[in-house]
This record gives sequence, C-alpha cells and structure tokens, in this order.
Amino acid sequence: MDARELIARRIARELKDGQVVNLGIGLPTKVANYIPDDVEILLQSENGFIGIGPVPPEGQFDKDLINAGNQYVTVKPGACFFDSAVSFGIIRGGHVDTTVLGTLEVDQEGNVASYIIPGKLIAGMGGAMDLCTGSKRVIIATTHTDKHGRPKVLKKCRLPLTASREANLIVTDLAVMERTEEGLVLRETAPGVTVEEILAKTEAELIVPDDVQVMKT
Amino acid sequence: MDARELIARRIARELKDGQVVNLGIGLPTKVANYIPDDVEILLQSENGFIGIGPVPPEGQFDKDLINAGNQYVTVKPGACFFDSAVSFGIIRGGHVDTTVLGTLEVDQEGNVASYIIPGKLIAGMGGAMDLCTGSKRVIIATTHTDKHGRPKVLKKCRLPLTASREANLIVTDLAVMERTEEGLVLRETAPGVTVEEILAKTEAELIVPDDVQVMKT
Amino acid sequence: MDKVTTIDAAVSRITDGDSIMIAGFMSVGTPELLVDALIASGVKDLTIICNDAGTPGTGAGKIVDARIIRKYITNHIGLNPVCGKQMSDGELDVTLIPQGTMAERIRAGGAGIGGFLTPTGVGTVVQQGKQVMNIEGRDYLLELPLKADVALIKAHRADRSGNLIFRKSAQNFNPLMATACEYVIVEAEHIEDVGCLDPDAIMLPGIFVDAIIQG
Amino acid sequence: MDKVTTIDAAVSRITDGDSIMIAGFMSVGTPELLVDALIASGVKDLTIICNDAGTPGTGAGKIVDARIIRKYITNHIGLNPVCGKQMSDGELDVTLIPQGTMAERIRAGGAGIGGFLTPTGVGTVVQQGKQVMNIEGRDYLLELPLKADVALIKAHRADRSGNLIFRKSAQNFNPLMATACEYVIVEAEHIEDVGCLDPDAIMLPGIFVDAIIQG
Repeated sequence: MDARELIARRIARELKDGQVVNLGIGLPTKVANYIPDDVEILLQSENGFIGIGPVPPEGQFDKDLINAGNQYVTVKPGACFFDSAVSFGIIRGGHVDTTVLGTLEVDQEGNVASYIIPGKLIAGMGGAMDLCTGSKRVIIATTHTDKHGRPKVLKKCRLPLTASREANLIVTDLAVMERTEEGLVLRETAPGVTVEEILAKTEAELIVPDDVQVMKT
Repeated sequence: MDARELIARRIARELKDGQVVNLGIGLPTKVANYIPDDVEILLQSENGFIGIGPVPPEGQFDKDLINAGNQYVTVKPGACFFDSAVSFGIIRGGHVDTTVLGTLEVDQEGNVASYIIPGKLIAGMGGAMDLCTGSKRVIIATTHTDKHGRPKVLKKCRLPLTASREANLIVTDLAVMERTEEGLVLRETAPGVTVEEILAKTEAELIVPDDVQVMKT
Repeated sequence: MDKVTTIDAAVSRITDGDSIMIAGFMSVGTPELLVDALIASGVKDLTIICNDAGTPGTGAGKIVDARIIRKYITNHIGLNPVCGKQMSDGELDVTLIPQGTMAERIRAGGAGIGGFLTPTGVGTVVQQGKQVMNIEGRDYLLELPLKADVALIKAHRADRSGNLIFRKSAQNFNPLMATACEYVIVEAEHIEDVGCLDPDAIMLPGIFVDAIIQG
Repeated sequence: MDKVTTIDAAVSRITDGDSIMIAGFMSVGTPELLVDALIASGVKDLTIICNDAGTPGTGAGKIVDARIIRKYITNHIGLNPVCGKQMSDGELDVTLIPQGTMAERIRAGGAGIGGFLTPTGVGTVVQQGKQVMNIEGRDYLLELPLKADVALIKAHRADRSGNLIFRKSAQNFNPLMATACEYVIVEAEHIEDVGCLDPDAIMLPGIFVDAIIQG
C-alpha cells in the first residue's frame, strides 16, 4: 500500500454513519474510495451542494456539476444544491461533522498552514479557513515529511496560518496523532514503523502513552 | 370621495412604472386599487413574495398564500416566493422603492410612531421598522387628525418610534406634506380645503411656499 | 437515514424549560399537529420564538391559550388579543423585536455568525442596551444570533432523509428556524422516498432535520 | 418590464475603473459571453471580485490575460499560474479573502447589513487591520459588506422580467452577486416569457436584474 492510500484508508475509518463530511482537494478526496458500504456519509462540496457521488464515466460529465477541486462529479440520490452563502452557513454554523484537509505544515497546538508559501506558492485559502474554523472536527491528511524528508508536523507553524488551534487529528503515512489539552499524543504507528522512527521524523513534541496501537486500515 | 379613498388615490399617483412597493396593513393596502393600468408595480409582501395580485373570489383561497395583513391573496404572473431572511434582505438592502405605511403619529422631522400605545394598544412593530429604515422612500398614509380631532402630524412624536427621520412624504385627507432639509413643506391641499384649515389642524410647523397646489387624484 | 417517526416519539424529546422556535406567519406555514402535540405533552415554562402569536385557537395562539410560556420572543401580537391581555396583565413576558432583525438573528444562529449590524431600530426603544457602531457614517445596532433547543417546522414535501420543499408564502421562517435549533421536527404534507425530490428544488438540506411526521 | 437586450447594449454601460463581480466557481456558472464582451469593449482599470481566477483562457482567467485589472479580490488563484505570476511580479494587486467570508460579505452588501462577525480568520493574516470582538467568550472578526458597480451573472433559465433559476453547482455566487451590484447583467441559457417559471422554483427575484442576454 502506498503512503497516500494508507492515509486515506485510515481516515475513512474515522467517518461515522450519517456524518456530514467535507473532503479537501487532493489526498483527502481519495478518502471517499475507502468508506465501507454500510456507512452512509454525506459529502459536502463547498461550491454548493451535499451528496457528492462518484466521478462520471469518461465523456459523460455535466458541465454544471463540479466539486470544489474542479473535477466533474455526480450526485447521489438525496443530494441538494444551494448558493455559496448557504454553503458557508452550513460550514461556519457547525453543521459539517468532519473536514479532512491536506496541509503544508501542522503543529502541536493544532495550527494549520496550508494555503501559501510567500513568494513561492500562492494558491489562496479558498474555503479552507472557514472549513477548519467551522467544522466540528478537523482531520489533517499529510505525508509525515515533505519531499526533502523534512518534518511537516512542527512545534510551531512557520508559514501563514489557515486556522489557529483547529486541527483535532493528524493522520500521516507513519502515525496517527491526536491534539489534546495536554499536547499532541501519538495514538497509532503505521504497520512496521517504530515509535523511534516517528519521533526522529517529527519536530513537534509528541506525548507517547503506553498504549500506542498499530494503525488499522 | 371619502377620506380613505382620497388618500389612497393620491398615493397611487406617487408610484412609478417598474417600482417595487410595499403597502402596509389597512389604508395603504387600498392604494393597490387605484394604480393606473399602464403602470406596472411589483408589490412586495414581507412574509415572503413579490407580485401580490388581487384578492381571490370568495371560497377560492389558497391556504398557503396570504399577504402580511393575513388576507388571502393571489399572485400575478412573474411572482416569486422566498424565505423571511431573503425578504428582509430585499427590504433592508434598499431594494424596495417605496413603502406606504399607516401611522399613529408622524412628526416634522420624519419620525414615525405606528406600532404601540404603551398600556393600551400593543401590536408590535412587525416588519414596519425594517420597511421604514430600508426603503428608498417612505410615504405615510393617515387621516390628518385622530377620531377625537387631535392632530396626528406633530412637532415631535410622543409615542415610541417605529423609525427615526425616515418619513419622506405624508399624505392625509387634507394635505400632502414633504419632509425637506428645511423642514416639513406643505405641497398640496385637498380640494376645498384651505391652507388656514390645514395649519389649524396641524401641530407640526409647516412651511407654506407660494406654489401650494390643489391635490390631484 | 430514515427520519420518519411518530408524532409522539418526535415530541417526547421536548422538556420543561426548552426554547422552541415555531415557524409560520399568522399560522400559514405553522405545523398545527406539532403544536397540538406539544401542548398535549404537558411541557411548560417554554421560551417561544415565533413571528407572531397567531390568533386565539390557531397556530402559536394555542400555546398562548395553554399558558405554558415563560417568555415569548416575537414581532407582532396584534391579531391575538389574548396574548396582548396576558402581556398587559403582566402574566406573559413578551419581547418584541423587528421582523427583519428576528429573521436575520435566526439565520445568524444557524450560519455561525457571531453578530451583525443592522440600521433597523436605531433611534427607537429597540436600541436600548445594544452596542451602536458607526460604519462609514451610518449608525447600526449590533444584534446577536438567536438559537433554540427545538424547531417545529412545516413542509409541503419532504424526503425521508429530511430534504424539504416549502410552498408559496408558507415558506417564511421555516428554512431559517430549521438551521438554528438543536432538534428539528418537521410536519410534512407529503413524505417521499429519497431521490424523488429535484436536487435544485430542495429549499432546506436534510442535514438540518432530525424527525419527520406525516402532516 | 422586458429586460432582454443585446450583449453590446448590455456591456456598453460598463466604464473604466468600474468594480465588477463575476459569478462562477472555476468557470462553472460564469457568463463566458459577457466576459468576452467585457474584454472586447476595451474597458480597463477594473476591480474584479470573483471566487477564483479560473484558468488561463477560461472564465475570469481571460480577464487576467487581458491585463485590464487594477485590483483583484478573490479567494483562490491556484489553478491560474498566469495570475500567480502577475501577483508575484507585482503587476497585479491581489487581495485574498476566505471563501465563506467573501460569500457573506457579498450577501451583506445586498441585504443592507453593515457588517458581521465571523470566527473565520481569527489568528491568521486575515485578522490584520480588522476589529476583533469577543462575544460570549469567542473571538470574531468584524467583516464589512462588499458591493460593486456591475455583476456578470449566468443563469440556466430567465424570464423576461429577470426572475432566474440556476442549475446544480452553477448556482454558487450567482444569486448573491446579483443582489450586491448597481447594474446586473444576466447571460441566460434559456429566456422565457413572464409567467413560465414556477414562482416556488425561482432562485433570484427579477427586481435585482437590469439586463438579460441570450447565452
């Protein structure tokens, strides 16, 4: 299993029947592929609907139906459309149970930096600030280190923040970490990965309890 | 012509083709009866639609279609329905051209007191505060004096206000008065009514220019 | 996610002291069966949030008659003399707020808005106790969001997951109140299977709805 | 009140320096014919308010390519490298605001709200220069309404008086922007006679629309 599939599979297990979920662009979108058949999730798309369905067969797209990542999608039975103010009323008002978001950096306080590298990458925050601030639970989906092998789970984010103290769970290809009142707690290690390896590749101060589990996917 | 018909007829002449108009409960509602056939007015109902049509024939009402005065009505072709937040977004946002409102008192500064007589009449402001504050133009429709013959056009309202400095035009059975930077100006007298009679029955300080007209209806 | 249930089961979660939003405008768009069941359930000391007080014997007026209200937040009680008398006699605590402010406060409650500035009420008794802010030369009142424990909603069509369509002027406060309450019960004239409603015609997403009863 | 006109007549009222809201999300729900006509008209020094910058050659991206923008207010330019480069090179003044705040500011502009409090952006650069207010223990930013001179709107169905129906995810910013601008032009896929649209299905009242062109 590659790193991205591992992360997506693990996050899928966090989603409960009946929840309203927003999956961010990229890796988070893949989470939808691993939701068990007996779990019904309502996927919200911040550009204005609830009920994202699968990607349509090649050439059968509807010009008026994309997700927030600019991909043509379909909708499931029971879907509904609305305008952008209603969409973010749903998000800001706490009616999204879980948001899954990729990031550039995340830190032990739950700060998230995902939208800009000044002078280099200028994407814009899109709906990510509202999603992090408004959702009941924020799950960060990220590789544990960047392409240069540098830690992405930091003591303190260095890039401009998307949201302050909003990340609840961090799922990487190496570990599952939970933000608590006491600090960032290591909950699970990926199969074949040692606690020592995780600590070596993590800048954040990790609390390591006695009962760290092996990640199930 | 009775006093109420006179007032309604005169106010109908203030409404221009294409305008969005809200007519208050009671006397203002009667204005709709006197709009010329070649003038198309869009009547807004603050309970959630644009395009009020005539009262339906006896017994042919629709249980889901009332105006803000709790009367069964119809809608004209081109009508549309919306929720209360959208309705008052239209009102507060300045998209209603003219509001016509009855009142208990109005004064020379344009203050309006229409919704409560403490300890006596407790109706509530309903949508009147929003309508007075948000509409581009507020026309007050009222008899010149109350049933005891006391002036309703005052120097200063004594009852709790519906809105501060929002009345633009006052049309009574005796006169048409316009609020200006300089004060309340007598513009028209009703047929057969003298300026002296109006001044005697008005508490407000009225500016009487040389070119006072006779009211056309 | 089938949310259709019985009226007794639906109202059994309402308890003494709850705040309850009742949709409708002069009983148009008011769920009369739910109002009846609320009264029959015997709960009391309620805070009622409703556009008006209906008339004696209709809509929210029935709750006024039942004398189970501790506090009434509304904008117009002019067509219910019983409510006016209870208020004058000091038996009922009535708070009158402008209709547009009421609608916007409920929307804010549902949409996570911490407050908003409205020009409505400046220079009137509505201003009392509120922060006045001047933005670009105009005065506004800071109004706070309004939320409640329970919403009683009337829909024309519902699917079993709670997607709703309202009809004509019966829409009014219905979609707003459904977004601003912890527990949302819908009385629907027509209940249909999921997938039967046109996704572009749905006026309230089903995620806001907890229980649906046949109206 | 027939508002159907030609595209040339519709865009002729737009002048140098105007602020223009362009609806759509990654060009879905963007009136491409109106964007083309805007560019062809030769106006410049525009303030553009749009969810994103489209891609080079589509939607608002075409306006970026034409270099007629003085200021760009948006929330995401990640799929338009031309826009990113113009911004990095200091050629284009881009203001990034959160998408939800953008939608709510436009709604506030249309609805006469003087400002609103949102938790979005607290503790980030978005907070800079804004008033922070604490309501019941939570910090919020005071955000102000956003209005513009012109809105370019895309509708699925329009009647000749301007009542509009949008389709699927092409709705997005369309109804909001139409409420917040002085002059509103609609590019409609289908234009029908007044009375042909179901009054319960209309998503934007015609009173907000000034001109309609065939899309």
